[in-house]
Amino acid sequence: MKTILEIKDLHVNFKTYAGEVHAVRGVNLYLNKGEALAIVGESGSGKSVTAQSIMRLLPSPPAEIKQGEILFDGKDILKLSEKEMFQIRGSEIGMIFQDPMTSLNPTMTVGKQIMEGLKWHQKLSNTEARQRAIEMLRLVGIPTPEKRVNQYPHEFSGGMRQRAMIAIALACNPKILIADEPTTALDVTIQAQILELMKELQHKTETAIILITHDLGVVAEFAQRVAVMYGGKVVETGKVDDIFYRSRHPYTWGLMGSMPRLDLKQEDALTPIPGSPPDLFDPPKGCPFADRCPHAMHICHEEMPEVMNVSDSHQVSCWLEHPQAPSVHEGVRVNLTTKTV
Amino acid sequence: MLRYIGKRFVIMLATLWLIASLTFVLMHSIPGDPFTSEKKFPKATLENLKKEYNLDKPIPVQYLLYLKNLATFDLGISIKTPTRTVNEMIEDGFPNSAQLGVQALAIAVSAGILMGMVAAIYQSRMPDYIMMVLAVIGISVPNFVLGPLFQKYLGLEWEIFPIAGWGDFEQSVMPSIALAFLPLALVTRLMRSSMLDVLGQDYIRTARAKGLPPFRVLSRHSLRNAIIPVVTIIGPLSIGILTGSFVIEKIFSIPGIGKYFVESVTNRDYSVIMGVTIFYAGLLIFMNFLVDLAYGLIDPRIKLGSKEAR
Amino acid sequence: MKKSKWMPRVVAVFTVLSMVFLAACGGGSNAGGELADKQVLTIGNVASEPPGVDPMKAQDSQSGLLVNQLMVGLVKVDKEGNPHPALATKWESNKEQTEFTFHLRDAKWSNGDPVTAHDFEYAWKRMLDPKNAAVYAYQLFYLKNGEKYNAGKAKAEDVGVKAVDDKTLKVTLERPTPYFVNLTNFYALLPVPKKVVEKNKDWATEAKSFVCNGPFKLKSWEHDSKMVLEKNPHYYDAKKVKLDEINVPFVKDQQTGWQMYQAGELDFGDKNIIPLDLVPSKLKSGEITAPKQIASYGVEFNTKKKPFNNKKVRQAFSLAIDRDSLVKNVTKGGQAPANGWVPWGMYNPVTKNEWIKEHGKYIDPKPQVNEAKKLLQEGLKEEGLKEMPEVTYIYNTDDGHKKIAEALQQMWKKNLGVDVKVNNMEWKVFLEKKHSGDFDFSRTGWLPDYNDPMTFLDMYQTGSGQNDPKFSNKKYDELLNKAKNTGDQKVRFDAMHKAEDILMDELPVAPLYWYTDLSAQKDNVKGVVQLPDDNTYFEHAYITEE
Amino acid sequence: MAIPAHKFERVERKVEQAETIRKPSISYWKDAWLRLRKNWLAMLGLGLIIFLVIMAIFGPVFSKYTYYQQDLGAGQNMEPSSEHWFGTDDLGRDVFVRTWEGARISLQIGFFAALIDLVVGVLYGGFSGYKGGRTDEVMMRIVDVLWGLPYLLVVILFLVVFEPGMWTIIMALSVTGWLNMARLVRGQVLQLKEQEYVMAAQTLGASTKRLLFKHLIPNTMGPILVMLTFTVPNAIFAEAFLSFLGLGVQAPVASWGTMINDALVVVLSEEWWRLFFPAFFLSLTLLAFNAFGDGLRDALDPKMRK
Repeated sequence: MKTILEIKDLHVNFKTYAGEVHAVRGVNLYLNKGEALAIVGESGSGKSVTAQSIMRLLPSPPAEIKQGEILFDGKDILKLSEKEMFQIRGSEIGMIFQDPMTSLNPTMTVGKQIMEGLKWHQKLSNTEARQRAIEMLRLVGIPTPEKRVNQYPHEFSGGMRQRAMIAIALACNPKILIADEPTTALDVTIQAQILELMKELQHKTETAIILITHDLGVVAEFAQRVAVMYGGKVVETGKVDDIFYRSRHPYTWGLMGSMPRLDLKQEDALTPIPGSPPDLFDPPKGCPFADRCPHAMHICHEEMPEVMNVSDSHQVSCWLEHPQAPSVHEGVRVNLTTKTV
Repeated sequence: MLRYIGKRFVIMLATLWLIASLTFVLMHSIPGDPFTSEKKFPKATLENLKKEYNLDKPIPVQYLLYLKNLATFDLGISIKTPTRTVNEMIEDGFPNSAQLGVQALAIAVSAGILMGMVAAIYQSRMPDYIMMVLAVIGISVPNFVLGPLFQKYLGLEWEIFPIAGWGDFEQSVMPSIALAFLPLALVTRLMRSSMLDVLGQDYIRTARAKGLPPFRVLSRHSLRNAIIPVVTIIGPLSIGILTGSFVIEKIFSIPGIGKYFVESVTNRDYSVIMGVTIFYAGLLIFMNFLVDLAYGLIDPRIKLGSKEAR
Repeated sequence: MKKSKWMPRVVAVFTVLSMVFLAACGGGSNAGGELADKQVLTIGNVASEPPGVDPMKAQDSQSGLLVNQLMVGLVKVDKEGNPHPALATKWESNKEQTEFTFHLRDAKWSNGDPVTAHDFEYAWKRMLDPKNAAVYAYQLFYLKNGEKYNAGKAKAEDVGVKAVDDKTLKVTLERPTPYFVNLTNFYALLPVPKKVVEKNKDWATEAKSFVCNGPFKLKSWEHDSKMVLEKNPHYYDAKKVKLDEINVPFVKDQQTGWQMYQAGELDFGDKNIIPLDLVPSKLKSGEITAPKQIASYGVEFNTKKKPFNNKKVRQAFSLAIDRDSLVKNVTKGGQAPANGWVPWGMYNPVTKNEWIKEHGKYIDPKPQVNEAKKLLQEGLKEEGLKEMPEVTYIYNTDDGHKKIAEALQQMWKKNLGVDVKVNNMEWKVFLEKKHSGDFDFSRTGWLPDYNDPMTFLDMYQTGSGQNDPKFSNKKYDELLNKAKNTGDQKVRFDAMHKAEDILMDELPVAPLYWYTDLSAQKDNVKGVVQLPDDNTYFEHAYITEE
Repeated sequence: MAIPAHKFERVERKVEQAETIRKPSISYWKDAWLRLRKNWLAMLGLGLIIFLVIMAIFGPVFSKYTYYQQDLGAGQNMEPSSEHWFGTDDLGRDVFVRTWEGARISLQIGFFAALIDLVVGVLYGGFSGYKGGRTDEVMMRIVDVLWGLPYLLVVILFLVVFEPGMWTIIMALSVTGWLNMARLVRGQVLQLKEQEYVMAAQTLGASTKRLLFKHLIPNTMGPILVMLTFTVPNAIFAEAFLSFLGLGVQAPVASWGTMINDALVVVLSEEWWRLFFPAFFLSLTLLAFNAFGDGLRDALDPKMRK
C-alpha cells in the first residue's frame, strides 16, 4: 500500500506565560492511501496538536514546530510557503473539528460555507458551487438540502452541523480527511450515525482518514490502524487487532480498562487510570507514563524506552519489552488497584 | 418584521413625546428666561416680549400650544434671533452638520475597523503598539486642542487647507479629520478587542482549514462577527458626532446646528431648545432603531422583538 | 447747545476736523501709499448670525456694528461725544431741552426712495408699538408718552415724535434731556423705509429685500455663515466712500479668527478675533492696539446682607485690592485702574474736560493694607461679628473673569487675611442670583446705554432695575433727581459729581478698572473710525497698496 | 546493550502518590495574574498607574509652592527651571504642584466615572439584553430618553440645586455617563445569549444572576474594558466643561481638564509647558490604562488559557 502521509520526529512547543510546553515530542506516524488511522489518547496527549500540525493550523505564536518533517505525497509540508499551504488545506487535506456548535460561522449560511472552498480551490461559479453544495449536503444525509443550503448554522441540530462540517471538509475531494474528535460533542445515537456516515464516505471516496479520539470504542468500529499517544509521544501503534487483542503497553491496557464494554459486568465495568498526565512544561526524561504505570521499573523513570517492533505492523515503546524486564502477562487486562477518582 | 417596525414606530413617537415633555419641564425649571439680561427690561417691554412668544400664558397652556405646533412640524421662531424660524435654522444648518458628521464618521469607521483589525492580527507586536499609541493620542487630545493645532500647522504655516470657513470640500477636510479622531480611536480599540475574540473562535480555524487565504478569512468570517460592538456604538457615535461638533463647528466657523445645542440653552431660547432637542432625539431614536435592525442582519441568531426572544 | 447759531460753527469745525483727519490718516490718495485697486475689506468682528439688521431687531454690539454701516441716523457722534450733522443738517431745541426739531437733508434709500421725516416717525413709533415687542423700546422712553404707549396706556398719536413735513422732524420729550441729540445716533433710533416695511414685515431678513440708507448696503447674506456689504450709491455722502465691499464672515472662535488674520484672510478685527491671552504680547509688539472704551469693571457688594451691609467692610475689601497689579499683570490689555465708577472717555460739555479729570482720585491704585485691615476690624465689630464670616464671590463663566477672580481671591487673602470662596456660574443663573439678591459679592461690568455719566450713576438709584447691590441713599437719590430734571448742563454735572462722591464713599460697587477696546488692523487698512462708545465705522475706510 | 538488572526492579508506589505528582492546579484568577505578570506592557501600565497615583497623593509635597500661591509680575509664565520644574502659569502659580493637584481631581473623576460605567452601565445593559423582549424595549427607551434630553439643561438644573464640587460633578456624570456602556453591553449580550453554552446553562436551570455574571458579562469583557478606557478621559474632559459652567471644582483648584482648557492659547504662543504637562500626564494615564486594560483582557480571556 502506498504511504500518503508520513510524520517524522515531530516536535511542537507552545510558548506560554508560564513557560514552554513540550506538547509533541518526537512523533513518528504514517498513513496509507485510503486507510483509516485512529490516534487515541487522553486530552493533552498531543494528538490534536499533531493533527493541526499537519494542516499547519497551529497559531504561531504561541505554537512552534521545533523539528521534524511531515511528508505529504513526498513533499515536506513544513517547508511549504504559506501560499502553497492554501492549496493543500481544504483541497488536499480536509479537516473536521470536535465541536460542531462553534466550528461553523454563525453569520453565514451553511451553503455559503460549503461553497466557499469550492469557489476558491476549484474556481467553480456560484451556481456550480451551489449545486455541488446541495449534492454534498445530500451526500452527508441532510434531508431537503435545497432548503437547508440557505439556512444558518443555528437552525441546524448538533448532528446535522457535524454532517455539514463533513460536507465542508469533503467538498473538494481531499486525499486525507483529519477528523479531530468528531463525535465527542454529540450524543451517543448521533455519534454512531456520524461514524457510520464517515465510514460509508470513506468507501465511496477512498479518502484516507485520520481519526483523533479518546474513545477506543469508536476506534474498533472504524479504524484499520491505531496509534496510541501519551505525553506527547506515540507509545504504541498497530493494526486494530494488535491493539485490542495483543496490546503491549500498560497505558493501552489502562485505556482498554476505562472503555465501556458490553461483555463486562456492571461492577467492574469501568476502571479509570489513576493519576494525571505528565507536566509537559518539564517533561520527564523517562517514560511519560512511568508515574502512573503499575509496572513501572527504575529504568522507566530514567530513560525513554526505544521503539520495539512486535511485528511488522505493531510497534511499542515500553521497557517491559526489554529482554531483561520481568514478564507481565500480555493481553490480560490489568486491574489497577482501586478506588474511583 | 413589518409588525415589529410598526410597533417600534409607535414606541418611537411615545419616546419622543416623553423627551419633549421632560425637556419642557426642565427648561422652565432652570433659572432665567430668554429675556433675563444684564440690562433689565422695563416692565412694559418685558410684557410685550412675553406676549409675543406666548410666554405670558400659564405653563400648561404653553405646553399644549407647543405640542399642537409640534404636531404640525412648526417649531416656532427663535427668540434670540427673531429673524429666523427654528425650521429654517435646522433646514439650513443640518445639511452642513450632516456632511461634516458623515465625513467624520466615514473616516472613523473605515479607518478604525482597518486599524483595529491590523492591531488584532499583530497582537502584542509593533503594529499593535503603534495603533494603541495612536488611539491614546486620539482620546487624550481633545478636539478643542486638535482644531487649533491643525489650523496652525496645516492651515497657517504649511497652507495646505484653508483655516476656516465652509463651502468647498477643502474646507471640510480639517474639521472632518479633527472630528473623526476620537471616534476613530474608539472604533479602533473596540474592533481590536472583538477581533481578538473572534480570531480565537473555532469557525475561524474551520475557515483556515478550508485553505482560504488570510484576507478572505478576515473579510468573510472575522469581520462580520467582530463588527457587532462597532455597530452598537455607531448609533450614539453618529449622534455624538453631530452634537459634539459644537466645538469643531465653532473652531472652523461652520454654519451647522451643533452650536444650537449649547447656545440655545445658554440663551434660554425656548423654541430653539425644544426644536433642536426634538430633532436630535428623533434622529437618535431612529439611529438606534437602525442599529437594532442591523443586529439582525449581521448576526442571524439575534432575534429582536420576536416572540422567541427571551 | 443753545440754538441755531451753534450749527454753522459746528459744521465748520467738523469740516475742518474731518479734513485734518483725512489728511492725517493718509486721506486723499497720496499720503500713506497708493490706493489699492481692489477696495475690499474683510472684517472679523462678527461672531455669529446677528439677531437682525433691522434697527428694531439689532440688540447686541455685533448687529449694532452692521447696522452702523448700513443705516445712518440724524447725527453722528465724535470721540468726545459731540454730535455732528448726518441726515439732519441742523437742529434746535427749546431752553428746557424738552423739544427738539431736526431739519433733514435730501437723502435716498438704497432703492432710490427719498428718506423723509415720516420714516423716522414711523420707525420710532414702530419701536414703541407694544405689538412689535422691541427689546430696545426703552431707548425711546425719553419721548413724551413713549413708555405709556409701549405699555399700552397711550395711543400712537400721543407719542412725542412728529414729521411736520418731509424734511422736518419734531420731537417732544418727557423731561429735560440735554444729551438727546446724541441718542439719535444709537441704532434703536435709526430710521426705516416706511413704504418697504409696511409692505413686507420680513424685509430685513434677506439681502434681497433689505433697504437701507447708509454708506453700504447688503449684497448677500448667507445665514449663519457670512454677509457681504457693498457700497451704496444712493448714500448721501457716497462719493467719500472708498470701499467697494466689506466681507463679513462670521468668525465664531477667537483663535481661529487670529489665525485667519495672521494668514491674511482677515484685514481687520476687534476682540472677537483677539484671544485674551495673546493681548499683552501683541500689544507690546504693536500688532494690536487698545483704545480706551467707555466701560467700567467692578465688584458689587450686596448691601442688604452681612457683612457687606457695612460700609467699612466694603471699603476694606476695596482698599485691599491691588488695582495696579491687576491691570498690569492680570488683565494686561491696557486697561486703567479705576479711580471712580464713571469711566474714562466721558466729557463734560460745559467745561470740555474729561469727567475723570474733574474729580480727585477716589481710589488709589495701590492697596492700603493697614487701613483696610483696620476698617475690616471696625466694620466687623459694628456688625457684632467676631470674625469674618464665609463669603462667596461669584462671577459668570469666562476665562477673563476667572483670572480676575483668582487674583482678587489671593489679594484678599494676602492683604486682608480673608479666605474668600469664588464660584463661577452660567450667565443667566448668575444674573438671576444677582437680581434676586442671593449673593455676597460679585463681579460687574457696565457698558453705557448712552454717552452720559448718568448711565453709570442712576443704576444705583433706589428702585433702579440695575441696582443689584440694593443700594439706597437718600442724598444720592436727591442729587440724581435734581440732575434728571434740569436742562442746564452745569447744574446737571455738578449734581452728578456730588452723587459720585457719595457712591465712592459708600462703595456699593468697588470699581476695578476701565475697559479698553481691542483692535487689530493690517497696515494697509486706513481710515477706520473706532469710538470709545463701542461703535466702529468703515464709512471712510480704504485700502492702500502694500 | 546490558543494563544493570536493578533498574528493572519494580517501583512500588501508592496511588495517592501518583495523584500528587500532577502539576498543581491553578485557579482562574491566579492563572490570569500569572499571565498578566508576564506581560511586560501591562505591568508597565500598572507601574505607571501606581506612580501617577503616588504622585497625585504626594507630588505637591516635593515642592515648596502651593497650588494657589500667585506671583504676579516677574513670576508669571516662567519657563521650566530648577526653581519651577514645570514652569509657572499666567498668574505665576507653580505648574508642577498644580499638575499633581489636578491629578487628584482628574484621577478621582476618572475612577468614579469608570465605576458608574461598570456598575450601572454593565448591569443595566446586561440585564436588558439578557431579558430581551418587552423588558429590553422599555429599558432601551429609557436610555433613549436620557440620551435625548439636552444635557446642558440638566447640568444647569444641578447647578442651581447642588453646591458645586466634586460630588456634584460625579452626580452630573452619572446621569448620562453609563448610557454608551449600557447599549454596548446590551448589544454584546444579545449576540452572546444565543450561543449554545448560554442555552445549555439555561436549560440546566442557572439563575439569571449566575448567567449574567458567570457567562455573559465575562465574555463581554473585551469591549467593556475598551469602553472603560474611553469613559475615563471623557469624564476628565467633561469635568473641565462642567467646571467651566460652574458645577465643578472652583478656582483656584484646577484639574487636568481645566488646566488644558486654560492653556489652550499656547497653541498660538510660546508657553508650551502650560499645556504640555497636564496633557502629557493625561496621555500617560490613558496609555497606562490602555496597556493594562489590554493585558487584563488577554489575561482574563478564557480562550487564552492553555
